[in-house]
Amino acid sequence: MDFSFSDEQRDVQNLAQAILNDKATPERQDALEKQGERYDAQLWAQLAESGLLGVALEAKYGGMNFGFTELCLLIEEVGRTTAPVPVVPVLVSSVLPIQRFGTDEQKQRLLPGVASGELLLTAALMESCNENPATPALTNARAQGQGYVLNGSKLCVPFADKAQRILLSAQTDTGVGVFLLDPQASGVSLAPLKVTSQEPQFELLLNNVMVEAKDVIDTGAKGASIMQWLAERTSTAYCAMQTGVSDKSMRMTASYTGERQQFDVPIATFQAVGHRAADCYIDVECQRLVTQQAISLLDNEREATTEVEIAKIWTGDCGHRVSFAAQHLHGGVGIDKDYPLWRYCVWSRHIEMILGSSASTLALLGGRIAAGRAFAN
Amino acid sequence: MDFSFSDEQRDVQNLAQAILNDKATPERQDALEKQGERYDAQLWAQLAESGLLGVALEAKYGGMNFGFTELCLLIEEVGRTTAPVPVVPVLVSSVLPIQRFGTDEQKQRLLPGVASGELLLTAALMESCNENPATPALTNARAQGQGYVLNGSKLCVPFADKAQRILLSAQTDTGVGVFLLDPQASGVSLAPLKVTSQEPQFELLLNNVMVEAKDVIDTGAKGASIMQWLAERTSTAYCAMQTGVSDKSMRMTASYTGERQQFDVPIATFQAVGHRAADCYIDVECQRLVTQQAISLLDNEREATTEVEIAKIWTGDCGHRVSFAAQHLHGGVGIDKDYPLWRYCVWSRHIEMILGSSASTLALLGGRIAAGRAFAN
Amino acid sequence: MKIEFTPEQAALRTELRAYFEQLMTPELQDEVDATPGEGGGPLFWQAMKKLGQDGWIGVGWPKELGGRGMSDIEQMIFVDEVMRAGFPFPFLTTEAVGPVLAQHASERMKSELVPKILSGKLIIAIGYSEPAAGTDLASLTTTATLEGDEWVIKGQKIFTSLAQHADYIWLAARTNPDPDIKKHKGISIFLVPTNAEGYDCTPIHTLGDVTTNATYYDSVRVPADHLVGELDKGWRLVTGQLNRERMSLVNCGPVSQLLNNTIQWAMDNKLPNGDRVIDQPWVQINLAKVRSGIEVLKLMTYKSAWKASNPVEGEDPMTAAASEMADASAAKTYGTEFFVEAYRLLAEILGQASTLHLDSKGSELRGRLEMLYRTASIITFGGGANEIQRDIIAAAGLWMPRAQR
Amino acid sequence: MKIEFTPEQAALRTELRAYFEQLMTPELQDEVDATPGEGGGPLFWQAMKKLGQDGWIGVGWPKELGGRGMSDIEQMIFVDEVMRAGFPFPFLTTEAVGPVLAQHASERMKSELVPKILSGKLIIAIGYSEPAAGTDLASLTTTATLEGDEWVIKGQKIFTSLAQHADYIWLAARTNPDPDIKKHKGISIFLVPTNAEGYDCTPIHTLGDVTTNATYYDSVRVPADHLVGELDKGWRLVTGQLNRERMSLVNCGPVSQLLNNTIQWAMDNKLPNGDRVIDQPWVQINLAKVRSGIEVLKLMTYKSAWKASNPVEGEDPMTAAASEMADASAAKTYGTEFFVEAYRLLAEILGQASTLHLDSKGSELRGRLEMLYRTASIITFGGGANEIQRDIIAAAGLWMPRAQR
Repeated sequence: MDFSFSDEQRDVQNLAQAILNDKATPERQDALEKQGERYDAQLWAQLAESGLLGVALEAKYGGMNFGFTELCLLIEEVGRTTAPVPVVPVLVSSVLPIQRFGTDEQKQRLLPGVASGELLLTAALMESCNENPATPALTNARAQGQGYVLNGSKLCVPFADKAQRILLSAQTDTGVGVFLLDPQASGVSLAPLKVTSQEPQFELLLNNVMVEAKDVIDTGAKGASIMQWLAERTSTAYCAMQTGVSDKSMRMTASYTGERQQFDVPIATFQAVGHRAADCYIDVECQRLVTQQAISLLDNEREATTEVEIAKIWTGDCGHRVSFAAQHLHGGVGIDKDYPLWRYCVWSRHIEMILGSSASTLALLGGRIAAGRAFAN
Repeated sequence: MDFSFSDEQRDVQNLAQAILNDKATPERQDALEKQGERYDAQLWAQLAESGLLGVALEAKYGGMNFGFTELCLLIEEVGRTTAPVPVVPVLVSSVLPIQRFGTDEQKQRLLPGVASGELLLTAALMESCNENPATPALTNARAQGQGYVLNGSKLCVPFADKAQRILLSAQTDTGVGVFLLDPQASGVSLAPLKVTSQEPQFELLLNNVMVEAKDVIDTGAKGASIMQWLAERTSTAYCAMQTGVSDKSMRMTASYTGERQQFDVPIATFQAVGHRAADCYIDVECQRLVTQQAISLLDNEREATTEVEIAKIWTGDCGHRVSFAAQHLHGGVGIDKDYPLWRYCVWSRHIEMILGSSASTLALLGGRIAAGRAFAN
Repeated sequence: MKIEFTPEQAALRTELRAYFEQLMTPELQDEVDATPGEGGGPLFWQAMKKLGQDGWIGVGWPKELGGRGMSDIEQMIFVDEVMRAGFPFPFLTTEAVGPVLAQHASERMKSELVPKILSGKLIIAIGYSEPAAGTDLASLTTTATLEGDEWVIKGQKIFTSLAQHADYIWLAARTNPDPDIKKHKGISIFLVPTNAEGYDCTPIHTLGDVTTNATYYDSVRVPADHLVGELDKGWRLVTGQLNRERMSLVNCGPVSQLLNNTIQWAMDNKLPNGDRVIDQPWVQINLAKVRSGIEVLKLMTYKSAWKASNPVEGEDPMTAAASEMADASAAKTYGTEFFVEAYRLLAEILGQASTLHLDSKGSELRGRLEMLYRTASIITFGGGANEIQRDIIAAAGLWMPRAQR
Repeated sequence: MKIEFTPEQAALRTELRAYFEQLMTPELQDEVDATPGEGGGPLFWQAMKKLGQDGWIGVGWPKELGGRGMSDIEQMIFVDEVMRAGFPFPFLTTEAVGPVLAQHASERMKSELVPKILSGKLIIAIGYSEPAAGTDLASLTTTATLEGDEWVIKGQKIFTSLAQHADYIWLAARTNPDPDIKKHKGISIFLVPTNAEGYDCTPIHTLGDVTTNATYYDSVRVPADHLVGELDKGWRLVTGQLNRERMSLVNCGPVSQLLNNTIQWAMDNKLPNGDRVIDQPWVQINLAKVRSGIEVLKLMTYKSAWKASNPVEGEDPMTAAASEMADASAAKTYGTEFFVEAYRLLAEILGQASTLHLDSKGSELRGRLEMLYRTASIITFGGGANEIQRDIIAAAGLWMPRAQR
């Protein structure tokens, strides 16, 4: 048991904080949103320059050679600032599975560009009424020549318009295949969506889209386990982001209520206000702990399905409760778009609903318990 | 919509209050418990004398000719005093179905004696791992001559040792039968149980017990619906009792915290204490309203399965929350057996767990919703 | 005790449900969706005019003031149905401010404004909150000073909702600056026309896309007869309607409709394995939680309406008032917090699709759950913060001593 | 960061689990069940003696005081396992009072008591609470006055748990009656032998059948060297161990064992339709809620133990202390309220069978859930009421200003 951060980990954290605090200011985010797109290309370039985009990449691809833990430290800071950069879709959902399951050619072709900030990747994890990427139902792939022809649809694909490739799963004759789709390929259409968090997302329609052999990660035998592997890391990365989001919302609330006067005293001195904030403190501490455990286990490639599910459940609950407590204790200021709290609230929702809600995840965990696979040890 | 009580209803309420406040004092209950049995025969006789045991019986059986609403007013007052009298097992679970579904002979034989306090009846509604009396699984009955022979077991039968007859259901060749069992009959054995509420309860074992034809209520065709009918009324009567239990616990708490001084002020003046009590107020009001609705609908013989389930869910939740809030806000005094709060706590639990918990009832209601039978109207 | 609708009440409900189904054309629905909770578009005004003509504005006003004189229960049925239909009926104008105005405004203002309200042509916005006076409303600092036969108003209000569509602001201002009197004394109510010189209104954009406003009063002059009621006694007008307003915030119509729509959606949509969404037990449990929570709201609002028309005979008026206050605060607290929970439970059923905006491709249930996540908190702190409500419940419902404040 | 046991820690846990499985014979289990949480029977004392011989008492004490000098994490593993086994280990004596006594008591008392504690032959009960001094402990009124070379103690304590088995009371008494000094100053700690003249102990029967006591001190005389630590500075000894005590209240061992037993029960028992109890989805959800709640407790307690041995280098001591205090209060609040919820969620699975007492026919899981319903509240108000804990969290964890008290 070791809850400490190494010196290198602190360095990653400090570097991320320095850049994000400096560049991802509320004013900057406001300006970008008014221009119509929540993506800060300059900030992304700066993260590349600092080396942070390669934090979990091997050195041979231009990375820092750290692991999932260090990557999650970066992601937590993105949560803490609500910086408009696609750290999870790019650095987790697509880069990590490529680095682990991709061919050498794929890695050499795609990963250095991510580290240098020159190209983006993303992943399409969701279909209508289907949030489990290991069981694609609306997308299929049939072998043709050396490659595959894909048909179907995915929903809520982040940054699909900017990505060089979109990692996705599809039903094949032999199971679940994993493919790297070129969004510029013929037969692909992207329709922009408008979502709570203002993240750029797209519906992806596939009409006889050819995927070449070099862009196939798995043709069916291991696809489901690859998608499960990446879904657990994606979920956990969002849990890390929630730690940043909730922690910052809570601290903004503590400091606002310490200043705001009503009835001639700071409202923080009303016990009901202090106790609601204290409940947030408890929630954030709980959420952080189960998230750190899931990160640590995944980083060491342990079997951690139960622990990831528990982190996901806590993240949804904590995100929801802290978001509403923060809004409530701020009063009108909390929902005024001239004050930054609202972004934390919409990102809490984004994270809560991605890859399964608390309620659906509780049901999954319950199923594992009934199968004798999740006793308390 | 009429939320008022009629003059007659207020009379019933006042009469019940007068007797119970006078006789079911904490001192009296303490003395009975120390003697080893939570049953106040004197009080029962007095309730008979006042006419209250016949409140929902027709005049020809010695009753007051009122309905389920008035009966529940009595039961709420029993809850408010935790009086050790078996109002629900006798006056609801066994008397009401006999009056509605029994033969004239059964009614004439059994009901006047209940009204006069001379005899007790009870019902056996539960089996091990089976809390639905409409689907008896461990008890069966086969026809023999004019009567039936019963085998099997029931758990948690209240006052089985004192009852003239025990109403129970059993599987028959044609469905679910309903029988009036004589606990003195050959083949019956009763084993006393020790339970949270200290209500006298028994395990009932049936080994080839003969039930005569005159004690059969239904042989199979309608038994399930009779048991469902009585289970809904039993559940709702316990909801009414919970209103009394929770309301009184809450008021004891408000008054104790208004007196108890810590840090040189009454602890009620701490906002956290006031707000916890306020949450109890909300809970009790919610629980009372859904309970009154269920009572009113059942009294008018409306289809009310959804509304009874909702009352049951609220009753379990409110009973649990108010019990723990009251204990917590009382501190050590709340759990000291020299102060009467503890009886309210154990009766909250009794009611919460009888005929299904909040969680199991939510699942039932959810099933009805999925079947399209419980839209919000 | 008979807790079900009378045949007449059931018939009224059926009539109203059909009426509003007709009124809410798809075009009007689209217009309303575009400006959540707000109204103010051309089809909205057209519908308001029709409502006025059909006699559905001011249903609860006494007949002598031009209303329908409906009983409180009937009025609640009306509120339920209009809210269930999703029409942004201007309740604050017609039910909160309107009747008070009709009773307490000057004869000239009455004769000018009441007919317009009842014919659906006028909206009045409420100007109470100020940057430093939210929950502690009585500490407001906007002033009104009599100069000749005009009141000169100086100050700023925030969260003046609907001001962009309103002809008048129902404004609370300090008319007695004596620092020695209690701060809730010395406040008066004025009707400020939104075309007055010195008045300005700028939008505040909110998380929920609901536009509200900051309104500015730079020596706005209004005639003396724009004062409503007695000088320095405006606090009573501010608080007089509070219980009923609290109840109206937690009407169960909209959430009932939303639940039913979600049930239907979960019946109509299928999972990868071919099961319907609603076949998942956790979905059923979420639905059941919402279903049983709604039932209470329905009963709370109907009981409160019933009580308003049926005072308990012989009850001590102070006891009755305390109990009414406690019950209104209980309903407001329970209802507003239940809504937050209910919207979450329903959104979990839609999953990530619940984050799709109503203007987006792929959105479900007209994007209602997406929008409600962003608006649900407003009424937990607005309409009297829930902390204050719980203070009231402890004091008025349980007679617990309060801390000195 | 590596949040899993080291191989050595995992091995220690395996060793201890096997050890306690052997120690807890069915006979000892029965004896312990009969007096919940209490111990004190002959088999209990026999097991204590064995624990002492095997070196399992005072595992966390420094070696120079006669302990094992285990690190905090190892110690936490020990606590987890002994509590999971259900043995009523006298932690207050061995872990809370013991080490303080070994450091601060007079030489004579040390040499008399420490060997007895470490060999499992002595229990010390704690006498802090008084009828009018519960949460506000510092307002205690029991006095100790020096007369010659003896302290004369007068007063009354309540909730002196385990006094019926104890040889000594660890008593807080006022030694400086000056009304002008702050009330938490002027308190001292004494060791009062339970065979002293003037001492009396009467049982208080509680809802949970846990017997606690009122203890009376009618001019009890103890020698001067029964004072522990410095005169008038007992408050530090009272509060010094608070964080660790709070953590120990919320150990996840017992609830983990209970969850596992309930899972097994639900797998082994069948419904009328032939399904197993655990096949019901609502049962699975209840179990999952408990499972995910437990995980946090485990991590909270281990993180706190880890922190105790691994101070952050260069951290400001005041910041570190505040954060430790906030985390201990968070764990205490979360854990005690989670227990109440968890016991309910598990009891719902058993249904009405969860109301059967362990002494009753038909009871399930040794009546644990029946008993826990009746005892769960004790630690939400005891061990520092959760209201106080939340006050601490807001102040020490979030640096929020506090109301004057």
